[in-house]
Amino acid sequence: MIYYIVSIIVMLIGLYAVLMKKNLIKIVVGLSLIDSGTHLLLVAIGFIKGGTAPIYSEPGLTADAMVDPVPQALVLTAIVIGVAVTAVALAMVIRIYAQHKTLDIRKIRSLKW
Amino acid sequence: MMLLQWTLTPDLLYQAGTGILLFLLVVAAIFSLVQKDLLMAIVGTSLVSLILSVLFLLLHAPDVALTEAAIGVALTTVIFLIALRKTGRYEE
Amino acid sequence: MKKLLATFLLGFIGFYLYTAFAGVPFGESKMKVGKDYLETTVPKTGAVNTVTSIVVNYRGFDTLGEVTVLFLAATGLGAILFGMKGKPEDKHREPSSILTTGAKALFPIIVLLGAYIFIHGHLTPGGGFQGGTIIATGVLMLILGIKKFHANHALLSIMESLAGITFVVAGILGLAFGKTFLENILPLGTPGQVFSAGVIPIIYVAVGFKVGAELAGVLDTMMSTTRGEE
Amino acid sequence: MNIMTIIGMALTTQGALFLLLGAIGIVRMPDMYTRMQAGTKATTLGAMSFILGIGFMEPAWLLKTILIVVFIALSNPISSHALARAAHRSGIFPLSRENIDLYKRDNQEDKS
Repeated sequence: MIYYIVSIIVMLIGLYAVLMKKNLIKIVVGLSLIDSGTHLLLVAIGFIKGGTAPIYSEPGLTADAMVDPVPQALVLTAIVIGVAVTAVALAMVIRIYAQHKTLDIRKIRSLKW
Repeated sequence: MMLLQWTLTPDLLYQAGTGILLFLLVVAAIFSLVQKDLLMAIVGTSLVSLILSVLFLLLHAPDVALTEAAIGVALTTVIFLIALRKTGRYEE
Repeated sequence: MKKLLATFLLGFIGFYLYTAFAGVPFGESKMKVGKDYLETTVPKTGAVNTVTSIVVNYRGFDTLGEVTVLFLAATGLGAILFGMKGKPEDKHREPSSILTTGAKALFPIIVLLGAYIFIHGHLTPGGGFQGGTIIATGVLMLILGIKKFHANHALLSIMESLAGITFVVAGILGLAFGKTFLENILPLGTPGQVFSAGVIPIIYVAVGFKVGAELAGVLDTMMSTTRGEE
Repeated sequence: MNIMTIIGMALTTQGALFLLLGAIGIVRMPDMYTRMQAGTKATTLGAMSFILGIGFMEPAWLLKTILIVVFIALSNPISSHALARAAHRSGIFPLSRENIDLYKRDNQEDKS
Protein backbone atom coordinates (compact mmCIF):
# COMPACT_ATOMS: atom_id res chain seq x y z
CA MET A 1 0.00 0.00 0.00
CA ILE A 2 2.85 2.39 0.81
CA TYR A 3 4.15 1.81 -2.71
CA TYR A 4 0.94 3.27 -4.16
CA ILE A 5 1.12 6.34 -1.92
CA VAL A 6 4.77 7.02 -2.67
CA SER A 7 4.34 6.60 -6.43
CA ILE A 8 1.33 8.95 -6.38
CA ILE A 9 3.42 11.49 -4.43
CA VAL A 10 6.23 11.26 -7.01
CA MET A 11 3.71 11.73 -9.82
CA LEU A 12 2.26 14.80 -8.08
CA ILE A 13 5.74 16.28 -7.59
CA GLY A 14 6.37 15.91 -11.31
CA LEU A 15 2.99 17.44 -12.13
CA TYR A 16 3.77 20.39 -9.85
CA ALA A 17 7.04 20.94 -11.74
CA VAL A 18 5.18 20.88 -15.06
CA LEU A 19 2.52 23.32 -13.81
CA MET A 20 4.57 25.84 -11.86
CA LYS A 21 8.16 25.91 -13.08
CA LYS A 22 9.25 28.52 -15.60
CA ASN A 23 12.37 26.81 -16.91
CA LEU A 24 11.93 24.46 -19.85
CA ILE A 25 14.52 21.92 -18.68
CA LYS A 26 12.79 21.82 -15.28
CA ILE A 27 9.53 21.02 -17.08
CA VAL A 28 11.19 18.10 -18.89
CA VAL A 29 12.55 16.92 -15.51
CA GLY A 30 8.97 17.00 -14.24
CA LEU A 31 7.77 14.88 -17.16
CA SER A 32 10.50 12.34 -16.41
CA LEU A 33 9.39 12.25 -12.76
CA ILE A 34 5.80 11.54 -13.82
CA ASP A 35 7.15 8.66 -15.92
CA SER A 36 9.04 7.23 -12.95
CA GLY A 37 6.03 7.38 -10.66
CA THR A 38 3.81 5.63 -13.18
CA HIS A 39 6.34 2.84 -13.66
CA LEU A 40 6.59 2.22 -9.93
CA LEU A 41 2.78 2.20 -9.61
CA LEU A 42 2.34 -0.35 -12.42
CA VAL A 43 5.00 -2.73 -11.15
CA ALA A 44 3.66 -2.46 -7.58
CA ILE A 45 0.19 -3.46 -8.79
CA GLY A 46 1.64 -6.66 -10.25
CA PHE A 47 3.47 -7.62 -7.05
CA ILE A 48 2.37 -10.67 -5.07
CA LYS A 49 3.52 -11.38 -1.52
CA GLY A 50 5.81 -14.40 -1.41
CA GLY A 51 6.16 -14.53 -5.17
CA THR A 52 9.36 -14.85 -7.11
CA ALA A 53 10.49 -13.32 -10.38
CA PRO A 54 8.62 -14.79 -13.38
CA ILE A 55 11.60 -16.81 -14.65
CA TYR A 56 11.70 -20.60 -14.53
CA SER A 57 15.38 -20.50 -13.66
CA GLU A 58 15.50 -23.69 -11.62
CA PRO A 59 13.34 -26.83 -11.53
CA GLY A 60 10.50 -26.93 -9.05
CA LEU A 61 9.13 -23.44 -9.59
CA THR A 62 5.41 -23.29 -10.30
CA ALA A 63 3.17 -20.62 -11.75
CA ASP A 64 1.41 -20.10 -8.40
CA ALA A 65 4.50 -18.62 -6.74
CA MET A 66 5.27 -15.92 -9.29
CA VAL A 67 4.45 -12.24 -9.65
CA ASP A 68 2.38 -10.92 -12.52
CA PRO A 69 4.53 -10.63 -15.68
CA VAL A 70 2.12 -8.50 -17.75
CA PRO A 71 2.77 -5.11 -16.02
CA GLN A 72 6.50 -5.83 -16.15
CA ALA A 73 6.40 -6.30 -19.92
CA LEU A 74 4.35 -3.11 -20.22
CA VAL A 75 6.78 -1.08 -18.09
CA LEU A 76 9.77 -2.53 -19.95
CA THR A 77 8.55 -1.03 -23.20
CA ALA A 78 7.33 2.17 -21.51
CA ILE A 79 10.81 2.97 -20.17
CA VAL A 80 12.37 2.68 -23.62
CA ILE A 81 9.68 4.90 -25.15
CA GLY A 82 10.20 7.35 -22.28
CA VAL A 83 13.86 7.93 -23.11
CA ALA A 84 13.00 8.55 -26.77
CA VAL A 85 10.33 11.10 -25.80
CA THR A 86 12.77 12.82 -23.42
CA ALA A 87 15.40 13.02 -26.16
CA VAL A 88 12.97 14.62 -28.62
CA ALA A 89 11.75 17.10 -26.00
CA LEU A 90 15.30 18.11 -25.14
CA ALA A 91 16.17 18.52 -28.81
CA MET A 92 13.25 20.96 -29.06
CA VAL A 93 14.55 22.77 -25.95
CA ILE A 94 17.99 23.13 -27.55
CA ARG A 95 16.42 24.52 -30.71
CA ILE A 96 14.29 27.01 -28.74
CA TYR A 97 17.35 28.18 -26.83
CA ALA A 98 19.28 28.72 -30.06
CA GLN A 99 16.44 30.89 -31.33
CA HIS A 100 15.47 32.88 -28.25
CA LYS A 101 18.61 32.77 -26.04
CA THR A 102 16.43 32.05 -23.03
CA LEU A 103 14.62 29.13 -21.43
CA ASP A 104 12.08 31.20 -19.50
CA ILE A 105 8.64 30.39 -20.85
CA ARG A 106 7.35 33.86 -19.92
CA LYS A 107 9.78 35.42 -22.39
CA ILE A 108 9.16 33.06 -25.29
CA ARG A 109 6.22 34.74 -26.98
CA SER A 110 6.53 34.18 -30.70
CA LEU A 111 5.15 31.04 -32.26
CA LYS A 112 8.05 30.53 -34.62
CA TRP A 113 11.16 28.72 -33.57
CA MET B 1 21.52 -12.84 21.32
CA MET B 2 17.95 -13.96 21.77
CA LEU B 3 16.79 -10.36 21.57
CA LEU B 4 18.82 -9.82 18.40
CA GLN B 5 17.22 -12.83 16.77
CA TRP B 6 13.80 -11.69 17.78
CA THR B 7 14.19 -8.15 16.51
CA LEU B 8 16.21 -8.62 13.33
CA THR B 9 14.05 -11.01 11.38
CA PRO B 10 14.61 -10.98 7.61
CA ASP B 11 11.07 -9.75 7.05
CA LEU B 12 11.57 -6.77 9.34
CA LEU B 13 14.87 -5.92 7.67
CA TYR B 14 13.19 -6.16 4.27
CA GLN B 15 10.39 -3.83 5.31
CA ALA B 16 12.73 -1.34 6.97
CA GLY B 17 14.93 -1.26 3.87
CA THR B 18 11.91 -0.74 1.65
CA GLY B 19 10.67 2.10 3.84
CA ILE B 20 14.05 3.83 3.81
CA LEU B 21 14.30 3.52 0.03
CA LEU B 22 10.80 4.90 -0.51
CA PHE B 23 11.55 7.82 1.81
CA LEU B 24 14.78 8.55 -0.09
CA LEU B 25 12.82 8.38 -3.36
CA VAL B 26 10.49 11.17 -2.23
CA VAL B 27 13.42 13.18 -0.85
CA ALA B 28 15.33 12.91 -4.14
CA ALA B 29 12.24 13.91 -6.14
CA ILE B 30 11.67 17.00 -3.96
CA PHE B 31 15.39 17.82 -4.17
CA SER B 32 15.27 17.82 -7.96
CA LEU B 33 12.12 19.96 -7.83
CA VAL B 34 13.38 22.76 -5.58
CA GLN B 35 17.01 22.94 -6.70
CA LYS B 36 17.88 26.12 -8.61
CA ASP B 37 21.11 24.69 -10.03
CA LEU B 38 19.91 22.57 -12.93
CA LEU B 39 22.95 20.28 -12.79
CA MET B 40 22.01 19.29 -9.25
CA ALA B 41 18.39 18.81 -10.31
CA ILE B 42 19.49 16.40 -13.02
CA VAL B 43 21.65 14.49 -10.54
CA GLY B 44 18.50 14.30 -8.41
CA THR B 45 16.52 12.65 -11.23
CA SER B 46 19.40 10.23 -11.74
CA LEU B 47 19.20 9.37 -8.04
CA VAL B 48 15.44 8.80 -8.40
CA SER B 49 16.12 6.33 -11.22
CA LEU B 50 18.80 4.53 -9.20
CA ILE B 51 16.53 4.07 -6.17
CA LEU B 52 13.72 3.03 -8.48
CA SER B 53 15.82 0.28 -10.01
CA VAL B 54 16.61 -1.15 -6.54
CA LEU B 55 12.88 -1.01 -5.73
CA PHE B 56 12.06 -2.91 -8.91
CA LEU B 57 14.52 -5.59 -7.82
CA LEU B 58 12.74 -5.79 -4.45
CA LEU B 59 9.41 -6.10 -6.27
CA HIS B 60 10.78 -9.16 -8.13
CA ALA B 61 11.01 -7.51 -11.53
CA PRO B 62 14.65 -8.05 -12.60
CA ASP B 63 14.00 -7.25 -16.26
CA VAL B 64 12.56 -3.85 -15.43
CA ALA B 65 15.34 -3.19 -12.92
CA LEU B 66 17.98 -3.87 -15.56
CA THR B 67 16.24 -1.61 -18.07
CA GLU B 68 15.86 1.21 -15.55
CA ALA B 69 19.52 0.89 -14.49
CA ALA B 70 20.74 1.03 -18.09
CA ILE B 71 18.38 3.69 -19.42
CA GLY B 72 17.26 5.82 -16.50
CA VAL B 73 20.58 6.10 -14.71
CA ALA B 74 22.96 6.31 -17.64
CA LEU B 75 21.28 7.38 -20.86
CA THR B 76 18.63 9.86 -19.68
CA THR B 77 21.16 11.65 -17.46
CA VAL B 78 23.62 11.94 -20.33
CA ILE B 79 20.97 13.35 -22.68
CA PHE B 80 19.97 15.91 -20.03
CA LEU B 81 23.61 16.87 -19.52
CA ILE B 82 24.16 17.37 -23.25
CA ALA B 83 21.11 19.64 -23.38
CA LEU B 84 22.39 21.50 -20.33
CA ARG B 85 25.78 22.07 -21.90
CA LYS B 86 24.07 23.60 -24.90
CA THR B 87 21.84 25.88 -22.79
CA GLY B 88 22.28 27.70 -19.50
CA ARG B 89 23.14 26.00 -16.24
CA TYR B 90 21.16 28.10 -13.77
CA GLU B 91 17.45 28.62 -13.52
CA GLU B 92 16.80 32.31 -13.18
CA MET C 1 -1.80 32.70 -4.91
CA LYS C 2 -0.95 30.68 -7.97
CA LYS C 3 1.08 28.29 -5.86
CA LEU C 4 -1.86 27.84 -3.49
CA LEU C 5 -4.17 27.11 -6.39
CA ALA C 6 -1.75 24.58 -7.86
CA THR C 7 -1.29 22.85 -4.49
CA PHE C 8 -5.06 22.68 -4.02
CA LEU C 9 -5.47 21.20 -7.49
CA LEU C 10 -2.72 18.65 -6.91
CA GLY C 11 -4.27 17.68 -3.58
CA PHE C 12 -7.56 17.13 -5.35
CA ILE C 13 -5.94 14.95 -8.03
CA GLY C 14 -3.91 13.05 -5.42
CA PHE C 15 -6.98 12.36 -3.28
CA TYR C 16 -8.93 10.93 -6.17
CA LEU C 17 -5.95 8.88 -7.39
CA TYR C 18 -5.58 7.51 -3.87
CA THR C 19 -9.23 6.58 -3.57
CA ALA C 20 -9.06 4.93 -6.98
CA PHE C 21 -6.08 2.78 -6.02
CA ALA C 22 -7.15 2.11 -2.42
CA GLY C 23 -9.57 -0.49 -3.78
CA VAL C 24 -6.76 -2.41 -5.48
CA PRO C 25 -5.32 -4.83 -2.92
CA PHE C 26 -1.53 -4.76 -2.61
CA GLY C 27 0.38 -8.01 -2.69
CA GLU C 28 -2.49 -10.29 -3.61
CA SER C 29 -2.93 -12.24 -6.79
CA LYS C 30 -5.26 -10.53 -9.23
CA MET C 31 -3.95 -12.12 -12.40
CA LYS C 32 -6.31 -12.96 -15.20
CA VAL C 33 -4.38 -13.27 -18.44
CA GLY C 34 -1.02 -13.36 -16.66
CA LYS C 35 -1.86 -16.73 -15.11
CA ASP C 36 -2.34 -18.23 -18.54
CA TYR C 37 0.91 -16.72 -19.80
CA LEU C 38 2.80 -18.10 -16.82
CA GLU C 39 1.38 -21.59 -17.24
CA THR C 40 1.81 -21.89 -21.00
CA THR C 41 5.11 -20.11 -21.56
CA VAL C 42 7.37 -23.16 -21.29
CA PRO C 43 5.25 -25.67 -23.26
CA LYS C 44 4.07 -23.20 -25.92
CA THR C 45 7.02 -20.88 -26.56
CA GLY C 46 9.98 -22.72 -25.01
CA ALA C 47 11.27 -19.56 -23.32
CA VAL C 48 12.17 -19.70 -19.63
CA ASN C 49 11.79 -15.97 -19.00
CA THR C 50 8.08 -15.15 -19.07
CA VAL C 51 8.56 -11.41 -19.59
CA THR C 52 10.60 -12.09 -22.73
CA SER C 53 8.00 -14.48 -24.08
CA ILE C 54 5.29 -11.86 -23.51
CA VAL C 55 7.27 -9.05 -25.11
CA VAL C 56 8.43 -11.01 -28.14
CA ASN C 57 5.93 -13.79 -28.65
CA TYR C 58 2.49 -13.13 -27.18
CA ARG C 59 2.65 -9.40 -27.88
CA GLY C 60 5.26 -9.31 -30.61
CA PHE C 61 3.18 -7.00 -32.74
CA ASP C 62 3.28 -4.38 -29.97
CA THR C 63 7.04 -4.65 -29.90
CA LEU C 64 7.21 -4.09 -33.66
CA GLY C 65 5.16 -0.92 -33.20
CA GLU C 66 7.35 0.18 -30.32
CA VAL C 67 10.53 -0.27 -32.31
CA THR C 68 8.89 1.82 -35.04
CA VAL C 69 8.18 4.57 -32.48
CA LEU C 70 11.85 4.52 -31.49
CA PHE C 71 12.89 4.82 -35.12
CA LEU C 72 10.51 7.75 -35.63
CA ALA C 73 11.87 9.48 -32.52
CA ALA C 74 15.46 9.09 -33.74
CA THR C 75 14.52 10.43 -37.18
CA GLY C 76 12.55 13.32 -35.74
CA LEU C 77 15.43 14.27 -33.46
CA GLY C 78 17.75 14.35 -36.44
CA ALA C 79 15.25 16.53 -38.29
CA ILE C 80 14.88 18.96 -35.38
CA LEU C 81 18.60 19.35 -34.82
CA PHE C 82 19.47 19.47 -38.53
CA GLY C 83 22.05 22.10 -39.44
CA MET C 84 22.81 23.33 -35.93
CA LYS C 85 26.32 24.47 -35.14
CA GLY C 86 27.81 24.54 -31.67
CA LYS C 87 30.34 26.85 -30.12
CA PRO C 88 34.00 26.08 -30.82
CA GLU C 89 35.68 23.67 -28.46
CA ASP C 90 38.04 25.05 -25.83
CA LYS C 91 41.28 23.23 -25.24
CA HIS C 92 40.50 22.30 -21.65
CA ARG C 93 37.90 19.79 -22.67
CA GLU C 94 40.19 17.48 -24.60
CA PRO C 95 40.33 13.92 -23.26
CA SER C 96 43.60 12.80 -21.77
CA SER C 97 45.58 9.93 -23.26
CA ILE C 98 44.66 7.60 -20.39
CA LEU C 99 41.01 8.17 -21.19
CA THR C 100 41.50 7.57 -24.91
CA THR C 101 43.40 4.31 -24.37
CA GLY C 102 40.95 3.16 -21.73
CA ALA C 103 37.94 3.85 -23.91
CA LYS C 104 39.46 1.93 -26.81
CA ALA C 105 40.33 -1.00 -24.54
CA LEU C 106 36.96 -1.11 -22.76
CA PHE C 107 34.67 -0.77 -25.79
CA PRO C 108 34.91 -4.45 -26.93
CA ILE C 109 34.19 -5.66 -23.40
CA ILE C 110 31.08 -3.47 -23.16
CA VAL C 111 29.86 -4.69 -26.55
CA LEU C 112 30.48 -8.25 -25.38
CA LEU C 113 28.37 -7.62 -22.26
CA GLY C 114 25.54 -6.15 -24.33
CA ALA C 115 25.64 -9.05 -26.78
CA TYR C 116 25.60 -11.54 -23.90
CA ILE C 117 22.56 -9.85 -22.44
CA PHE C 118 20.52 -9.90 -25.62
CA ILE C 119 21.56 -13.39 -26.76
CA HIS C 120 20.51 -14.82 -23.39
CA GLY C 121 17.30 -12.79 -23.28
CA HIS C 122 15.04 -15.84 -23.11
CA LEU C 123 17.00 -17.45 -20.27
CA THR C 124 18.06 -14.69 -17.88
CA PRO C 125 16.78 -11.20 -17.04
CA GLY C 126 17.56 -8.87 -19.89
CA GLY C 127 16.96 -8.78 -23.59
CA GLY C 128 17.17 -6.69 -26.67
CA PHE C 129 16.30 -3.33 -25.15
CA GLN C 130 18.77 -3.61 -22.27
CA GLY C 131 21.59 -5.00 -24.39
CA GLY C 132 21.07 -2.37 -27.06
CA THR C 133 21.19 0.38 -24.45
CA ILE C 134 24.44 -1.00 -23.05
CA ILE C 135 26.00 -0.99 -26.53
CA ALA C 136 24.84 2.63 -26.98
CA THR C 137 26.51 3.49 -23.67
CA GLY C 138 29.75 2.02 -25.02
CA VAL C 139 29.48 4.22 -28.10
CA LEU C 140 28.92 7.20 -25.79
CA MET C 141 32.15 6.32 -24.00
CA LEU C 142 33.97 6.39 -27.34
CA ILE C 143 32.43 9.77 -28.18
CA LEU C 144 33.54 11.20 -24.84
CA GLY C 145 36.93 9.57 -24.76
CA ILE C 146 38.28 10.01 -28.27
CA LYS C 147 38.88 13.42 -29.76
CA LYS C 148 36.98 14.10 -32.98
CA PHE C 149 35.26 10.74 -32.94
CA HIS C 150 32.24 10.41 -35.20
CA ALA C 151 29.91 7.47 -35.39
CA ASN C 152 29.51 6.15 -38.91
CA HIS C 153 25.89 7.07 -39.61
CA ALA C 154 25.71 5.10 -42.86
CA LEU C 155 26.84 1.93 -41.08
CA LEU C 156 24.42 2.60 -38.23
CA SER C 157 21.47 3.02 -40.57
CA ILE C 158 22.39 -0.11 -42.55
CA MET C 159 22.59 -2.09 -39.30
CA GLU C 160 19.28 -0.72 -38.13
CA SER C 161 17.53 -1.43 -41.44
CA LEU C 162 18.84 -5.00 -41.54
CA ALA C 163 17.63 -5.57 -37.99
CA GLY C 164 14.19 -4.19 -38.84
CA ILE C 165 14.00 -6.35 -41.95
CA THR C 166 14.93 -9.42 -39.89
CA PHE C 167 12.08 -8.69 -37.48
CA VAL C 168 9.50 -8.29 -40.27
CA VAL C 169 10.76 -11.33 -42.19
CA ALA C 170 10.54 -13.45 -39.05
CA GLY C 171 6.91 -12.33 -38.81
CA ILE C 172 6.09 -12.96 -42.46
CA LEU C 173 7.64 -16.46 -42.34
CA GLY C 174 4.87 -17.33 -39.90
CA LEU C 175 2.32 -16.28 -42.51
CA ALA C 176 4.17 -18.18 -45.24
CA PHE C 177 3.97 -21.43 -43.30
CA GLY C 178 0.20 -21.11 -42.96
CA LYS C 179 0.09 -19.66 -39.45
CA THR C 180 -0.43 -16.15 -38.10
CA PHE C 181 1.96 -13.20 -38.18
CA LEU C 182 4.98 -13.67 -35.88
CA GLU C 183 3.98 -17.21 -34.96
CA ASN C 184 6.80 -19.61 -34.18
CA ILE C 185 7.85 -21.93 -37.02
CA LEU C 186 11.18 -23.19 -35.69
CA PRO C 187 11.55 -26.20 -33.35
CA LEU C 188 11.27 -25.30 -29.67
CA GLY C 189 14.23 -27.30 -28.38
CA THR C 190 15.00 -27.98 -24.73
CA PRO C 191 13.94 -25.15 -22.40
CA GLY C 192 16.99 -23.69 -20.70
CA GLN C 193 19.40 -24.09 -23.61
CA VAL C 194 20.72 -21.15 -25.64
CA PHE C 195 19.43 -22.60 -28.91
CA SER C 196 15.83 -23.00 -27.90
CA ALA C 197 12.53 -21.12 -27.89
CA GLY C 198 12.25 -21.02 -31.68
CA VAL C 199 12.09 -17.55 -33.14
CA ILE C 200 12.47 -15.56 -29.87
CA PRO C 201 16.32 -15.27 -29.80
CA ILE C 202 16.43 -14.20 -33.47
CA ILE C 203 13.89 -11.42 -32.92
CA TYR C 204 15.52 -10.27 -29.69
CA VAL C 205 18.98 -10.09 -31.30
CA ALA C 206 17.43 -8.01 -34.10
CA VAL C 207 15.76 -5.74 -31.54
CA GLY C 208 19.06 -5.39 -29.71
CA PHE C 209 20.95 -4.28 -32.81
CA LYS C 210 18.15 -1.92 -33.79
CA VAL C 211 17.87 -0.25 -30.37
CA GLY C 212 21.66 -0.01 -30.06
CA ALA C 213 22.04 1.60 -33.46
CA GLU C 214 19.17 4.03 -32.87
CA LEU C 215 20.28 5.20 -29.45
CA ALA C 216 23.90 5.52 -30.60
CA GLY C 217 22.70 7.64 -33.51
CA VAL C 218 20.65 9.84 -31.15
CA LEU C 219 23.62 10.37 -28.83
CA ASP C 220 26.00 11.16 -31.70
CA THR C 221 23.56 13.64 -33.24
CA MET C 222 23.07 15.45 -29.93
CA MET C 223 26.79 15.49 -29.15
CA SER C 224 27.82 16.78 -32.55
CA THR C 225 25.55 19.82 -32.14
CA THR C 226 27.27 20.72 -28.90
CA ARG C 227 30.83 20.05 -30.00
CA GLY C 228 31.01 22.74 -32.63
CA GLU C 229 32.28 20.66 -35.49
CA GLU C 230 30.97 20.06 -39.01
CA MET D 1 32.61 -27.15 4.46
CA ASN D 2 35.45 -27.57 1.99
CA ILE D 3 38.48 -25.43 1.34
CA MET D 4 36.87 -23.37 -1.44
CA THR D 5 34.08 -22.17 0.84
CA ILE D 6 36.58 -21.14 3.51
CA ILE D 7 38.64 -19.15 0.98
CA GLY D 8 35.45 -17.55 -0.30
CA MET D 9 34.32 -16.57 3.19
CA ALA D 10 37.72 -15.04 3.97
CA LEU D 11 37.68 -13.08 0.72
CA THR D 12 34.14 -11.76 1.24
CA THR D 13 34.96 -10.71 4.80
CA GLN D 14 38.03 -8.86 3.58
CA GLY D 15 36.00 -7.20 0.82
CA ALA D 16 33.29 -6.06 3.23
CA LEU D 17 35.97 -4.66 5.54
CA PHE D 18 37.59 -2.65 2.76
CA LEU D 19 34.22 -1.34 1.59
CA LEU D 20 33.49 -0.21 5.15
CA LEU D 21 36.89 1.51 5.35
CA GLY D 22 36.19 3.27 2.07
CA ALA D 23 32.83 4.49 3.35
CA ILE D 24 34.40 5.79 6.57
CA GLY D 25 37.10 7.50 4.52
CA ILE D 26 34.56 9.34 2.40
CA VAL D 27 32.98 10.78 5.53
CA ARG D 28 36.23 11.57 7.37
CA MET D 29 38.55 13.00 4.70
CA PRO D 30 38.85 16.79 4.34
CA ASP D 31 38.80 17.61 0.61
CA MET D 32 37.68 16.15 -2.68
CA TYR D 33 40.89 14.40 -3.76
CA THR D 34 41.59 12.57 -0.52
CA ARG D 35 37.94 11.54 -0.39
CA MET D 36 38.26 10.19 -3.88
CA GLN D 37 41.32 8.20 -3.00
CA ALA D 38 39.43 6.59 -0.13
CA GLY D 39 36.33 6.10 -2.22
CA THR D 40 37.97 4.50 -5.25
CA LYS D 41 41.09 2.65 -4.16
CA ALA D 42 39.61 0.97 -1.11
CA THR D 43 36.34 0.16 -2.81
CA THR D 44 38.07 -1.20 -5.92
CA LEU D 45 39.91 -3.77 -3.81
CA GLY D 46 36.80 -4.35 -1.70
CA ALA D 47 34.50 -5.00 -4.64
CA MET D 48 37.09 -7.18 -6.38
CA SER D 49 37.69 -9.44 -3.40
CA PHE D 50 33.97 -9.59 -2.58
CA ILE D 51 33.05 -10.75 -6.09
CA LEU D 52 35.96 -13.18 -6.23
CA GLY D 53 34.91 -14.59 -2.86
CA ILE D 54 31.41 -15.26 -4.18
CA GLY D 55 33.02 -17.03 -7.13
CA PHE D 56 34.95 -19.28 -4.75
CA MET D 57 31.81 -20.06 -2.74
CA GLU D 58 29.91 -21.08 -5.89
CA PRO D 59 32.53 -22.73 -8.18
CA ALA D 60 30.18 -22.81 -11.20
CA TRP D 61 30.36 -19.00 -11.41
CA LEU D 62 34.12 -18.70 -10.99
CA LEU D 63 34.93 -17.89 -14.63
CA LYS D 64 32.26 -15.16 -14.82
CA THR D 65 33.39 -13.59 -11.56
CA ILE D 66 37.01 -13.53 -12.76
CA LEU D 67 35.82 -11.69 -15.88
CA ILE D 68 33.93 -9.19 -13.73
CA VAL D 69 37.04 -8.64 -11.59
CA VAL D 70 39.15 -7.95 -14.70
CA PHE D 71 36.50 -5.49 -15.88
CA ILE D 72 36.49 -3.65 -12.54
CA ALA D 73 40.31 -3.55 -12.52
CA LEU D 74 40.23 -1.94 -15.98
CA SER D 75 37.34 0.46 -15.60
CA ASN D 76 37.47 1.79 -12.05
CA PRO D 77 40.89 3.55 -12.23
CA ILE D 78 40.02 5.10 -15.58
CA SER D 79 36.74 6.51 -14.31
CA SER D 80 38.32 7.88 -11.14
CA HIS D 81 41.10 9.46 -13.22
CA ALA D 82 38.48 11.15 -15.40
CA LEU D 83 36.60 12.39 -12.33
CA ALA D 84 39.70 13.83 -10.67
CA ARG D 85 40.83 15.50 -13.88
CA ALA D 86 37.41 17.04 -14.46
CA ALA D 87 37.36 18.33 -10.88
CA HIS D 88 40.79 19.91 -11.29
CA ARG D 89 39.81 21.49 -14.58
CA SER D 90 36.65 22.98 -13.12
CA GLY D 91 38.59 24.74 -10.39
CA ILE D 92 38.61 22.57 -7.28
CA PHE D 93 42.14 22.52 -5.90
CA PRO D 94 43.70 20.31 -3.22
CA LEU D 95 43.50 21.54 0.33
CA SER D 96 47.02 21.16 1.63
CA ARG D 97 49.27 23.08 4.00
CA GLU D 98 52.33 23.12 1.77
CA ASN D 99 50.42 24.09 -1.37
CA ILE D 100 51.58 21.12 -3.41
CA ASP D 101 49.80 20.75 -6.75
CA LEU D 102 51.97 18.67 -9.04
CA TYR D 103 49.33 18.34 -11.73
CA LYS D 104 49.12 22.11 -12.04
CA ARG D 105 52.92 22.38 -12.22
CA ASP D 106 53.21 19.72 -14.92
CA ASN D 107 50.41 21.12 -17.05
CA GLN D 108 51.32 24.76 -16.74
CA GLU D 109 51.10 25.45 -20.44
CA ASP D 110 47.54 24.36 -21.03
CA LYS D 111 46.16 26.13 -17.99
CA SER D 112 45.80 29.52 -19.58
